Amino acid sequence: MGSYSVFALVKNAFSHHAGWERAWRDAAPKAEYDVVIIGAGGHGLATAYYLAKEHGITNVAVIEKGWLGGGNTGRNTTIIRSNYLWDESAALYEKSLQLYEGLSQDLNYNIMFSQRGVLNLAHNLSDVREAQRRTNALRLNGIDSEWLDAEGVREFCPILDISRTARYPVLGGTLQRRGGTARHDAVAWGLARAASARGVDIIQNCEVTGIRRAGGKVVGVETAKGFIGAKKVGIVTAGHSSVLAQMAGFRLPIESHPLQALVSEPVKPVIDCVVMSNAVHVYVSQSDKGELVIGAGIDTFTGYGQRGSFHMIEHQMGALLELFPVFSRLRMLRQWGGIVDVCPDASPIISKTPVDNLFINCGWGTGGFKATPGSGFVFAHTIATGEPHPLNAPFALDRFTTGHLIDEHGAAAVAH
Amino acid sequence: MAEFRNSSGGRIDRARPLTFRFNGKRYQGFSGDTLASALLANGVHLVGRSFKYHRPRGIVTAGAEEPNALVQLETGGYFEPNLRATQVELYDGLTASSQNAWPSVDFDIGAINGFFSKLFVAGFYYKTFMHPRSFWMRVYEPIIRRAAAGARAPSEADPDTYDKMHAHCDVLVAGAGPAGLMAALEAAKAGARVIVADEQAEFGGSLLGETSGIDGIPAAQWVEKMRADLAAFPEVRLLPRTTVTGYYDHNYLIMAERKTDHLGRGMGGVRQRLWKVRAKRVVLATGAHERPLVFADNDRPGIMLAGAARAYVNRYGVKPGNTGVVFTNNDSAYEAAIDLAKTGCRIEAIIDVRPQATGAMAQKARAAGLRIICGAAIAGVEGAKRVKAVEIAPLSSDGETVGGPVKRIECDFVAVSGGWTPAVHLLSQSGGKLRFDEAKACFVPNVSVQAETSAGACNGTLFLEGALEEGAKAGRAAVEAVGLMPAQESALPKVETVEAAPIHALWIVPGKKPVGHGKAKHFVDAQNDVTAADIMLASREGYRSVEHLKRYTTTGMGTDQGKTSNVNALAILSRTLSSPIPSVGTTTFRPPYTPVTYGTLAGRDVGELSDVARVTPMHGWHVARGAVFEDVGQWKRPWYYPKDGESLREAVNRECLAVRNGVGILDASTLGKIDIQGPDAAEFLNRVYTNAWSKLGIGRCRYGIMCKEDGMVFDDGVTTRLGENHFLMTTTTGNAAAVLDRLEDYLQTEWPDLKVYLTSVTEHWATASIAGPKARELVGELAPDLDLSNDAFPFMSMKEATVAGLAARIYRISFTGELSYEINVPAYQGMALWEAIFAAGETHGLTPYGTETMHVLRAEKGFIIVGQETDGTVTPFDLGMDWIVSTKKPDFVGKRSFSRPDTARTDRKQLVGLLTEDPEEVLPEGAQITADADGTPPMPMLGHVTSSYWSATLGRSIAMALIADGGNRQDTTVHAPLGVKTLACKVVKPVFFDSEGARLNG
Amino acid sequence: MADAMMTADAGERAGALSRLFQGGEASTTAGPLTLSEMPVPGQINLRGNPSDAAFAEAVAKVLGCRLPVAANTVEKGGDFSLLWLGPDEWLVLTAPGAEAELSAGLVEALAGQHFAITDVTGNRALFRLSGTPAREVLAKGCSLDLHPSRFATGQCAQTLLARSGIILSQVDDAPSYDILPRRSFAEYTWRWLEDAMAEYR
Amino acid sequence: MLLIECPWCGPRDEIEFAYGGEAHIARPADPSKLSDAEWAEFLFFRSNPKGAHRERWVHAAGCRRWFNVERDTVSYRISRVYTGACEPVGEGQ
Repeated sequence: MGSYSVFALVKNAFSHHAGWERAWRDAAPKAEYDVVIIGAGGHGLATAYYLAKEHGITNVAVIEKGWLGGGNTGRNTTIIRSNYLWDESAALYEKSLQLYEGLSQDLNYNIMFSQRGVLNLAHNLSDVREAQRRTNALRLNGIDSEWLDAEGVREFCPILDISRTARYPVLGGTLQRRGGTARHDAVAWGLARAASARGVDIIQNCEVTGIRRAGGKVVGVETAKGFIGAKKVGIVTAGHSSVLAQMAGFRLPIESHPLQALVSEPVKPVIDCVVMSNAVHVYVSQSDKGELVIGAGIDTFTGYGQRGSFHMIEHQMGALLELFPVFSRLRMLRQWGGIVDVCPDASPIISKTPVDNLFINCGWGTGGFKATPGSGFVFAHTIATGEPHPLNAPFALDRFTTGHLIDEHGAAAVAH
Repeated sequence: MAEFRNSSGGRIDRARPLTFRFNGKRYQGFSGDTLASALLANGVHLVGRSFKYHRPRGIVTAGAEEPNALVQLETGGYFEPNLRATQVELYDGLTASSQNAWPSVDFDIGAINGFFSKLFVAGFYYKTFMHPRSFWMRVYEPIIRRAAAGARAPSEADPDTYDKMHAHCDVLVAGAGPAGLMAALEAAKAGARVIVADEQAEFGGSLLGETSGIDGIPAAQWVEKMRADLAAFPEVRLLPRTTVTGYYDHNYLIMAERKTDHLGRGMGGVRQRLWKVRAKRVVLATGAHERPLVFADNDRPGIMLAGAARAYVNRYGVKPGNTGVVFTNNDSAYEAAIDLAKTGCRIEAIIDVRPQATGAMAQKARAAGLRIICGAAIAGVEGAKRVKAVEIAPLSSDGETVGGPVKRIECDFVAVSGGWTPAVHLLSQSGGKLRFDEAKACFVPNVSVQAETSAGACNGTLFLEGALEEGAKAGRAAVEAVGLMPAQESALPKVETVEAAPIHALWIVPGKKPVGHGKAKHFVDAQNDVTAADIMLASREGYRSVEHLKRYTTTGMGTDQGKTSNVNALAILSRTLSSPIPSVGTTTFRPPYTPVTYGTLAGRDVGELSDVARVTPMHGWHVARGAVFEDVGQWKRPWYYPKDGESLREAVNRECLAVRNGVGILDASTLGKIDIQGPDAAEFLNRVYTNAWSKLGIGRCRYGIMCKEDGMVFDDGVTTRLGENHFLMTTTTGNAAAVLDRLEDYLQTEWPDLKVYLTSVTEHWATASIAGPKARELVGELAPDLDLSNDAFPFMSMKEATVAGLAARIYRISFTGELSYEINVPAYQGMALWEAIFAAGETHGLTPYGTETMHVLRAEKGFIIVGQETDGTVTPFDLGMDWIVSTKKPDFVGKRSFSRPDTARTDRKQLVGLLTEDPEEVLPEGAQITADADGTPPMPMLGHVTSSYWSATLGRSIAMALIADGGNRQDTTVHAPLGVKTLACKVVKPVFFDSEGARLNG
Repeated sequence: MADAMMTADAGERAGALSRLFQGGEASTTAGPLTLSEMPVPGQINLRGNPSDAAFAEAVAKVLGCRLPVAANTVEKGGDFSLLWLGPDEWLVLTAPGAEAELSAGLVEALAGQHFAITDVTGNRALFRLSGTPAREVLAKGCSLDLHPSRFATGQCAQTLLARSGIILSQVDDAPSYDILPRRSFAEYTWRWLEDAMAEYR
Repeated sequence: MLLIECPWCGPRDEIEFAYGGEAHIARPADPSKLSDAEWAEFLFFRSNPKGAHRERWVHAAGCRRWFNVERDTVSYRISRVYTGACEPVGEGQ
């Protein structure tokens, strides 16, 4: 595979760009693989990539119902941060953030990871208390996080309205400077390209219709392109996790909800960080193209329709203008929805399952994108060794039975 | 009169001239103009620069689909970017400027990018800017960000107001062109409630630029007659300047109405209105968009769509130029050519890619004296800021190459048609499915999912007669579907129909060099500078799903969302992959159809109305007393009452001491209150609280904790038995609604056999909580008839009495640890009570205190606050409140969860008291606690400080914390590493003051 | 002196907007529209099983009108309005001050049955919005279909007006509507209505 | 914005309602008899089907009654609204 660089770009310009190779091979399914990953979203592709890179397992297929990166990977608001409250979460997301920091170079694909800082606003005394708690916990976990008072918030993001007369005035905020955004599609494409280069087969337009088991063990998957044998299978199908689990004969503590997002028409740089507010319920950043990328909470009902209800958008816009009155004359260009798996404790499941050699990675709720490389890294370990990596051991399915939940809900009304 | 304005014709009002400024220059237009038509009338074609290469760009369309002519309007608070000049109605004094050009649109430094265009191919940024790593954030990205996007962002607050309106109808007709008007009239005649919305200032759609007649009268007159007929029906609502922009589930549609934009800025009133429509049936009559042909340098100013050129000359009386060439693959451009020639443009030739032109339209054109060159194409364009000439060459029979003699034709405009794309956006948003119609070379509606019908051009019916017929049919079908009787069928309006020759799809028009070679560019998405070569490159690299293609090349992702480019892009992909268009797929359209301002979406949910601010009946008093308020959920609660410039701490110290040593008063009206009645009321409480309720005496109060089924604390409060079958429950302020919802859920769905009724009385009662050693004295004065002795009125009991002349309930309960009476009167007497208490309290030094003082006082007593000591992961046992969990009751909500392995652990995080070794140091709330004094991260943590205050009463700091195995750490030392310093603390029981409770019992 | 100040006037009932209007009349107009806060009516929440004849009869006897069992309807008794709130819940609106006696009457008549009578006079404020565009003003924040064929005089609903829950009832064909927000939401609801009315000035 | 037919008040916009998750998960009569795994099933595990779903809604801004809705989780179409706490699953599909 040719390496990407400015030199390659110049060289190809002279041959009318006819020389560029396929970013990833279009593979036809083999009869059997050591590992089949169901779902070519960011997490699935990362799992395949790290299986190959870290564990030397390259006889791997990633099977995708539609086009790779077309689920939540291509629909999220691209926020990356690791400022989670509980030790278990912080460690997992921090691993991911660290992998992101070198991912463009590792993949030789510019994912445009932009560490412009993530600011979480506090609007009432309870928010402030919570923010302080989180900042202290992160600091002692060795993760960057700082508390800014209202003036500090204004300095960091001058167009925020911090006036005391606002309905919910900004009392301060926590800032993770290493947080930011990345180009979501590029993460999927870069992982696909790098995994493919290491021998992983990526099979698109191939829906899995069944999970074949024998003697309590998984032996392969039924697909639109026929049966594909597998020694091990990993399910990484955010949104559809329950559907796949049902194929394998078990249930999950998950509900699938619509999550909506929208972008504005592009404008010149106006906000140079990610701003999130749980209390007024909105988060916003500006893409490299200039669009304001805006999201909020999930729709309350379950749904696989990739559509939510319009009142969510209305509320979100009220909240946005409460924080940024100058955005009033900007316009919504496009809105869309994804399907998010929500766990009762707003933490993911990266786990063995009741079926031997079948593994599942799901339940990321609204916050999976930021975990993409970390999730793939630990899931690859879990599949390769049959046992969880220390980072994902707390995120096993049995926590719902023991009661050892990792409840990020209390910590964030909107968990991202 | 401007140079390119005809002296007659069109729908503009020549008696009403308007002046406007564009890029600093003054121009004149007329009422009825758009900014685009007025610019063209003045010969201004160069209006902007393109996104990536900064190529000069002109006006391409006459409507919502415009990819190029984006402008910034006005200044200051009225500044607005990214407006399409083709949709901006001209008003006097309008000021607009080009985007993405510096220093000017005429001389734009950014055009230097054009020299590097060979590097700036699709996705180039994914392949570079990676080294050195630190340069991405410091160098590359800032450059990319600054270069991206043409428009400035607004920098001032918006002075305008916005409105929303709900509407309900039997039939919503989207689009008031020929099909829409027919549908609306049929629906109206049947007596239906009808809404007709159209994005333009006038109804008529395509008919506004039509020269032929309907029913023997000019089309525009027919439109006016239809409009007037419709307006006469009382149940018909006509909404011009209203774009149906979103189609959601359950036939819920969003419309954006522009109310004053056409009048100028600063008009007052409502600027824009969002309509939220629930329609029983929808008729989509949204028309079609013409698409360009993809030929070499097809983006030069002066090159526009044929239908647009026709609209400018017919509707606005504006010639797009003096000398033109028409380039087409279908018949519709012939009509444009005829009309342009008729109104004073010289049409040098109609270049038709089809091998022959023998159809009726061609004959009509020939009859009008027009020259037709068949089987040919434009192979090259001269001119950068304005087209100067085109080069015409014969097309090979397969359409893949041009060859033979090149003919140069000088011209100052080119009218192009690549066929029509039905505007299926709303259908697609509704979930409807499309199919590709090979004969018409476009996607047409195929399957409806919601209650809608497409009619006319948006249904692929691209001729007037058919549109009228389909519209009428759709209107009749719609009323039938809602159970109304359609009116008697009447004859369809008569129109002249010229049979059209078939379109010849030619998705890439070959140039002199292969696509992607040489300097010429075949633009597909003009706004995002995506060329045919980019699409071919993406396909070569494996970005072959339509979505990959869009995302990799950004085609169709601009402010126009690819209205004129999506089908061309898809077709070029299909051609590159050698697979038919239907198997390559189509993209789904997402709302909105055209962009909607955030102001409109927020409506009046801004400023003080951005959320409810709930206030108590005594709120005015608190405001007058200078209280600082705390937001608790939606409530405004007095936080503290600073006196003479006191700080928070000074005020709270004073308030605390006043309560401990004298008497204070708190407005406690915000607590949730639920009236519980019925023979099973006590049993119900037994099931929802962790403790037992059956034996509570009438008139007595008891504290209770409520868990969720997972065993975690959900809420707490005091409940009083008012009668054998009658209780009053109080809840926390923030949880009042959630508790009632949960209780109703249990009653209605789990235990419907229980005879219990719940009624919220939160708002009925105003509550004044009087606390302190002098409370009895003060209450005694206010309620002289009440025996306040401990025996007659003990702690945790309730009495009804007259207080200050008002019938009141008095609860002797305490959250401060002091002798305390909570006096409740109906809300409408709350202020009267409060003022009476103060009148009497003056001599007792009565001090109002806020929530902060309440928090300090309760912390001194070790009382918890749900949501502060708890966070959804804390059981009553964790709080050290084993005593409140009944071991005798067989079941209650949450009980089962206590015995789960993790929940039953004895080393869970448990509530403790903390005393800093240095009594002057107040731990910050949220500080983490460690076993080790060495605070070098990373380090294991035991838990965190939940509450922490300076206690004026004790003259030192106090804190509560949840720490692992807290119960076994009594009297040990733990540490709070704060970064700048580490504070050592002793673990104590979480009670700091009057642990025997002598005062509240006293 | 002290005694006089200590004793509030039990008969006087403060409106929910007394803070905003400082003792003046809470009323505003915009063109053909009038919005006023009405004197706080007596409010009794009534719960019981309407299919139990004994319950329905006892209520009818005390109130002098039928219990409305059709959803979203209002029955008028002498001085009372009886609003349907749910399948087993009603709101009785009485003349100011008449609620105590009426409650007592109901409690007495229903003795021995399973019911709930709760004085909720303080729970809600009562606004009246009147004038031709009133329907349109409400439509700005209320998603109910208020077309006369769907919602007419004599009908009521519990619904939302912008961000406030309300009880809405049409009282005449002017049209006039009674709007009852929870008391702590009254200032918000009032301000919202004033803002929504502004364009008719 | 879904349009939900409250069995008591009639059709109302979704914002008047609150969602209550999967229907027909009765609280066990005697939780103490359940194993930890069974209790976890009750607390947390859901079928979360893609397609027909029986779910609970409450008319929070209206009559405050809980009821059940059968809704397709893909098309969001509501096929049935009914009251009753424990209608057996499988009926009416």
